[in-house]
Amino acid sequence: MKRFKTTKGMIGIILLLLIALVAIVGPMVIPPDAATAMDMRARRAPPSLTHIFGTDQLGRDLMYRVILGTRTSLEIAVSAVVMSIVLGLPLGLISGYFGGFVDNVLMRLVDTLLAFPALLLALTISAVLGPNIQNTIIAIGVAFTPYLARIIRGEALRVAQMPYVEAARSAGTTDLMIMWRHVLPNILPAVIVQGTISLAFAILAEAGLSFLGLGTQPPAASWGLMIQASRDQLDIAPWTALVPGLAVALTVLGLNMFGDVLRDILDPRSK
Amino acid sequence: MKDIVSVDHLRVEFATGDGPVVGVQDVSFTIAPGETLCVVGESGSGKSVTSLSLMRLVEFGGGTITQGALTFMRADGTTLDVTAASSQVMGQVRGNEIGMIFQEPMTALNPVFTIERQLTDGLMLHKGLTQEAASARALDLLKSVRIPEPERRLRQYPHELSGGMRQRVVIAMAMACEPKLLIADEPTTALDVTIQAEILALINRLKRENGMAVLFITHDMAVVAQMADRVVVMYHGRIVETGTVEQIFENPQENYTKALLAAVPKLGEMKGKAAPERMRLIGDEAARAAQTAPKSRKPEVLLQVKNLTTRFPVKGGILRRTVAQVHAVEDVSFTLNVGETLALVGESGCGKSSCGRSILRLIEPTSGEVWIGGRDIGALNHHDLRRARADMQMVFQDPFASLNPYRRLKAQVAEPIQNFGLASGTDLEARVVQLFDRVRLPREFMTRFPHELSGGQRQRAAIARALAVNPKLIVADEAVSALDVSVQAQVLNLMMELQEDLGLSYLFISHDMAVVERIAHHVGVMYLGRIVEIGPRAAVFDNPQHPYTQSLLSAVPIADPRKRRFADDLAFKPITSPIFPLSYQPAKSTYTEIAPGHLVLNA
Amino acid sequence: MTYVLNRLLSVILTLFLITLVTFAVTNILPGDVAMMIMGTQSNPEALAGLRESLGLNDPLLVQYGHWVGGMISGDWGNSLIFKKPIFELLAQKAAASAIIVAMSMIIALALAVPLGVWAAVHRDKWQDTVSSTSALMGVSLPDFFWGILMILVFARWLGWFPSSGFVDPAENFLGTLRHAFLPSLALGLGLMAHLTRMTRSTMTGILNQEFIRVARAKGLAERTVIWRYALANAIGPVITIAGLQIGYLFGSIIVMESLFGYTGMGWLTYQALLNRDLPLIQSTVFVIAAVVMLTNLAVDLLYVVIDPRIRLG
Amino acid sequence: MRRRDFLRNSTAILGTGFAGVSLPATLWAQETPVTGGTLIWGHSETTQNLDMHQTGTASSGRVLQNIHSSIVTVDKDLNVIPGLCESFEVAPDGLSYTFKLRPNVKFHNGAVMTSADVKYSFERCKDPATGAVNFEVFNNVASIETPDDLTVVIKMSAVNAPFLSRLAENGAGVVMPVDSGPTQGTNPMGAGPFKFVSYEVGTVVKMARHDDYWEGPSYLDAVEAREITEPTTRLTGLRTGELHMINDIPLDRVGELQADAGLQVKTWFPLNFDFVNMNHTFEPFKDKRVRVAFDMIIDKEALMEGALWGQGATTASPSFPTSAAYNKDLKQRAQDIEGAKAMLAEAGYPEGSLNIVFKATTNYPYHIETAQILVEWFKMAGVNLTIEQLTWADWLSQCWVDKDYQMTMMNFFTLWESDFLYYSVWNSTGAFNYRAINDPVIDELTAKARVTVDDAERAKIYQAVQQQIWDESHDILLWFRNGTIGAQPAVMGLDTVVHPNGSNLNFHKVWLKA
Repeated sequence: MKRFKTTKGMIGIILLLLIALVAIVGPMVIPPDAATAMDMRARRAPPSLTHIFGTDQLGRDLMYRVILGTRTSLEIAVSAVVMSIVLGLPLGLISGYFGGFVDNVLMRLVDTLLAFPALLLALTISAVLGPNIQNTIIAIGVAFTPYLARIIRGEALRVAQMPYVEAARSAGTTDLMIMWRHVLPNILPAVIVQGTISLAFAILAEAGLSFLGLGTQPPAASWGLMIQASRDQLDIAPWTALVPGLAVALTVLGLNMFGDVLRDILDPRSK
Repeated sequence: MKDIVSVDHLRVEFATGDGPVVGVQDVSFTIAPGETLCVVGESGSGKSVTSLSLMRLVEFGGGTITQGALTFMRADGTTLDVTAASSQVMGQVRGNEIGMIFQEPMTALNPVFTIERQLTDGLMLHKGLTQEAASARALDLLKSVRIPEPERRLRQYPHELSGGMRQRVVIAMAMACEPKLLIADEPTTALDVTIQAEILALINRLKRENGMAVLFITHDMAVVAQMADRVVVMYHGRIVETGTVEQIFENPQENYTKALLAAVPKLGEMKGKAAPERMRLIGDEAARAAQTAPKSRKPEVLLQVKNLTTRFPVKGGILRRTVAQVHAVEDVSFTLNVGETLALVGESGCGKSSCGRSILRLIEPTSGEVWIGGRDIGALNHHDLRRARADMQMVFQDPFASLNPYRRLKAQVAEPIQNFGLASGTDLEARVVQLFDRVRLPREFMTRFPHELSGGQRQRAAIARALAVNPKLIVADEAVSALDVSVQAQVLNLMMELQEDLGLSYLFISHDMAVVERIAHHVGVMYLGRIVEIGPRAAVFDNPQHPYTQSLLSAVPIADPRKRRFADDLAFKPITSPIFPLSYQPAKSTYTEIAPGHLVLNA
Repeated sequence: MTYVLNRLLSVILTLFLITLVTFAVTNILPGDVAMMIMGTQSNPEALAGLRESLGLNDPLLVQYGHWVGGMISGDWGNSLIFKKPIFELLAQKAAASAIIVAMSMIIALALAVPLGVWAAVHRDKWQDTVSSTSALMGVSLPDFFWGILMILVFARWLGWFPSSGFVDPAENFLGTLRHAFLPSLALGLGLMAHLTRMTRSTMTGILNQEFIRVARAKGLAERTVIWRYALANAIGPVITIAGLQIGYLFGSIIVMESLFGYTGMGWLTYQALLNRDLPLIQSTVFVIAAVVMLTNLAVDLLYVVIDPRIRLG
Repeated sequence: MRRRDFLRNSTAILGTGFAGVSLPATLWAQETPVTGGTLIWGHSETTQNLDMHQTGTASSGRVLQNIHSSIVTVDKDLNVIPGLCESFEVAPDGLSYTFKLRPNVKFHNGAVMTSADVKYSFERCKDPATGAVNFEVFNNVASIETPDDLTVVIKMSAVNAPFLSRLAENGAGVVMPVDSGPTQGTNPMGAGPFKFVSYEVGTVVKMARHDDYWEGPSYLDAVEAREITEPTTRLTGLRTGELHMINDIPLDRVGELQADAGLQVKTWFPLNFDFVNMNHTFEPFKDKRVRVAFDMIIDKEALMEGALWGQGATTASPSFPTSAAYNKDLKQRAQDIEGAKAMLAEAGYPEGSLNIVFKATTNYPYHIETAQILVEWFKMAGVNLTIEQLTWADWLSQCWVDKDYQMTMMNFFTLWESDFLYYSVWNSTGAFNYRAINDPVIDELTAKARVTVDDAERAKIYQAVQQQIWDESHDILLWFRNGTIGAQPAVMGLDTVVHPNGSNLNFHKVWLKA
């Protein structure tokens, strides 16, 4: 069982390292123009020797685009998830640790936000702030926050009832320090697992937002934008969706496998 | 007579990522018809693996029988090679010819099925009964395990039953097909002492009436003494010693058995002794001898609790208003002297834990006063309370949960010191080292994480943490209940040693009468939130006056096979609920002093 | 019963908060419906006239009061772009969406539960990896990808189902179901990934419980143990989680209904947003939020029915 | 390296340019039409408001055109011709219009049309309370008189030369029965070839033949306009046979459908024209040299091939190509990157100094493609162009109303009436002058045209306006975009479907082969 997990974790780490490598080395090796250079003789060319992953509707090489888009996509997804954690963590932590009235007020707020279609939230944010990458990150980050807050609250609630928290309190530790020293480390694994799952959703969320004009602006490349652009040509040029889709899938797969292992790494019990 | 079960050189392995791990090896024993064989051992001894192997249930936990023979004599007289039987044949044997009872009655029943369905499905499967016939038989079974209102129980769900009743249902389920062999895996460990007595008596009666053999797995030598015909002692996956119950208890051959027996306190063995005595530990005789005769201190009051009352609201209604109250602690008063131990005993839900926590204000008491060293803890503001907590510390039951798994022990022991700014830098370091020495934990453990320690070591660390701020009072809430008996003895001895050296006072909260008898100066018996009887240890144990104290003492199993108590059915008065409507005005607790310091609650 | 009332009260409170947020959010959105109606034909003079006739010039507080007051009294106002009473539109479209939401939920559960159980039973074996990997693949491509794939496979190549459209269930219920099937399938596949994971982890927890060992010790066949004893316990949590996905589903139907020309609430919301039809945005968003909340309530209550442990007084 | 590739490729494509209008080769044109059948049309957009007066969107108009008839209409050369009237007459002073109505025109409710209906319809449209989008057509109308049942006399308070043409446009000229106004939104009724049957919002509009139609009953029993906005889905519907015909084939898919022998494709132009806009309040664009240089950066043919997949024709003039006002002498500037660079440097913007945001709306996907291609060329010219995508609502409020943009592009449907086109789009006070163009020459010319009654004279003035726009490079005119229809082989009479204005579809003469 353990060996199985280790192999799975190794595959995950290798996948993520490869993706990171692509994100870092890609832009060094490939000229930045490669993602936007058009070849009008080869529009929607299927994968071939000249264009290994095929081309899109403007004859742009999908291999270059998917490689150069890696960094953008990961930047957006990671920043958005980090933002939702930064916002959701204090919310959930305070709500779950103190409980009672504070919890009631905060969770009503979270419930209210949860009931709204994310699209509307995103649209509003885009309308107010304007379309660019930073605001895309904000839109996704804000939309994810209530989900994270809910999960963190549940965990904090569980941990707050553990005897070691009570022991710390009876040893005169202040609430702030208890949250920092005792509650936070113990909910971190759950946050990390949720974070890795959210990353996958964030990459796709960017695709969804780009048809509202949010997200990466063309002609720059990002996986989300590429997937969105494939929408109207899926039946005649399926590779335009499959290439970025596969990139997302591999990342998600890597993240999930890695997430399991990371949880073990963080847990001193598993050493 | 032919043996019903014969185990020969059994070896069970578990597959893990790091290769196979041996669960048990070289285990051989037999069970004769109508005999009770007790397998006893501490955690990790392989006793449960052995019992699960008999029904080949071990394979569902990833285990494989890799060696040895397991034969079972079937009802038709044929012998079955359990290791080689098809899963279909095993399906016929399980539940039909071998019944099994597990440890946790709370989780042993499927929460979403009615009692009737869980009792009848085995009957219909194995005996081919119709639904009606099975239901009728289920009712008989419930009657035979003496469940009150059996008709109603059939239609109920497990959560509607108390723990004791659930365990009776589990037994009824195991008995449903009249098996030749009943396997009972720690069937009473999770139960209160009076319920344990009832269940043990029930098993004894059923065994007698049905002539079945019982394989009884337990860690509790007192229970072994009460139940066993023959005993198998296991340690680290191997059999240490086998013999009749008298042989084992009176003439153990192996050192391990001897040590095990020595560490077990026997109820009644302190009769006529005034002061607490340390536990017997093999190899620790020197230390015991070194125990200085108890210094007779001038009684000096440390803790005085006056009319302490703690009630929890039961919320309900649209506005979440309080509609009722749990009277967890009701008008409790006592004093605790410097350097002494007051034990609060009682069964689960009696309010002993709430009482301890209320004193530390980990939960807010409803009323009453708690005086420690001339200060009323109840009147302190948030800031002063934090300061005052340096005088009183707590040791919790579960050594796994009371230490933060993500912090090194050093940091956890140092935390209280830092909180109160008692030391820093090298002073802090030195203080932590000193504490580790004090509780006899190797210094290299300072940089370890809790999971790297055994249960006993963890509890030592928890004690070190509690000692860090030089408290005067330690509330020990079931502090040794989760430990194996030998470890429990070591920790108890440590606590007593600390008491002598540091003049600590303990409020020792426990359900274990035998342990309490050994270590306490004073004993308070709690029932439904009140102290029903309190007094010097000898007075309460030797001359119990309150009926509840009497029944409690009569239910404690004694680690002596010659003093068997549970032959016939027992029925103790069930504990009623401490929940009362808001309007309920409880009477004040008034006591009669029947001897100096020995108070009994007036009815 | 008091439990139910309690939950209802908190739902009403949240609904009130939702009206506030909805109103605030919709009024932050730039652009107005008058401009959307006129499009590039709009000139200031015409716009002003249209705005006045649409009642867009009232103070915000008055508009909010009108809106909430109107909703309570049953007058939800008119859609500015469709020129129809909003209530009538919503009633029609909500029914259409209810069909695909229910259908996709059924499809998702029918696929996810067996897959999740299968993975839990073979935990950490290849079956588990196959199940979780395929579930992950499912979430790695967006809804519309699966939607278009369904159209291509089932409508264009196989010709089993219509590629798009909606049929009034009152006219031809079977036709409605036929039209609803493909969008439901696409939605269900997306939902399945998550539910499979949840079923797996719930089942894993249950399979480790003592009563499962007890059931095995009774000699019950492994099939019975897993599919009756264990699953009966997993259904409650799984349905709860499924219920919580209603919110996610309402997000997804916005894309999916538009893709399939299946005109339900999602489509209506999208049209309202695109056309800045404020009264319609407010009402659709409010109704969606309310439905999400009420489903959660219903799920909680359903859980009470399913799980005897929490049948509260 | 890659840049050169692109250039070479784009020149290679040239030459296929003005193939534009590909008329459908209908071999069955001579066959005798048969009556019967329901045409199922996959409509590309959602019908919103069924009230013809209140409908501004082309989508609703496209459907309602079949329900209503207008008092006047246009022929294929956009000359105004009688519709519901037998004849019309304009007084020499241009202050009075007299319409002689056709007798026995029947509305869908069976009532016979009279002058009272016309008066009612026009007054309803003029009334601001109606919320009609074209109400300003009647701005100069002083009174509407009905001397007898078949005569309508409209008196003007001032000359309004384009009045008749505007009446022939969507909406303004339609005649609806007296007092039918309140129900037009739910049950539109007029004198058109099809009666309204039902509308399921967002799903389908059903119409049935009006047997008493004044031009004779249509062949089709009924038309079902199914609203399928997703292009791929619409294409699939046509391919599976669920739909008889679809409008608005995505431009990139026209070739694919044309190659399919089992389908008919009809393309025509112009559906609309597109132009690139520069905000004249943005400092660099105040300089004519910058605007001209920008025009020189763009290879319009290659751009049209890239963004429209060849489905259009480049033009330097926005006038309807068959109209008299179209200035045939204007030629688009050829691409000259080096020349543009030099001109920009001369204007004080050396290479790399110009950073410009191009706002494009996702409402027109080909605008996004256009912008992406432009980015590449502008990069070669040392101009850093970045794209900002906007939803339609955002584009309208930011670019159209607030003029908060530097560069953008837009298209206009059917602005074929010259006064409406040039005055509102390029006059400094024009309602659609969202670029803040302030050119006294254009202001003077467009004002003069309004009071010039002679048609040939007016045409000349508008040609001069076009010349001025080109000279100053106020906007960069790109192309006329094709309209497209795809249909099953059984759909006959497709030639007649498209209204001369290029946007409306009329099913009066369409029939289905058995």
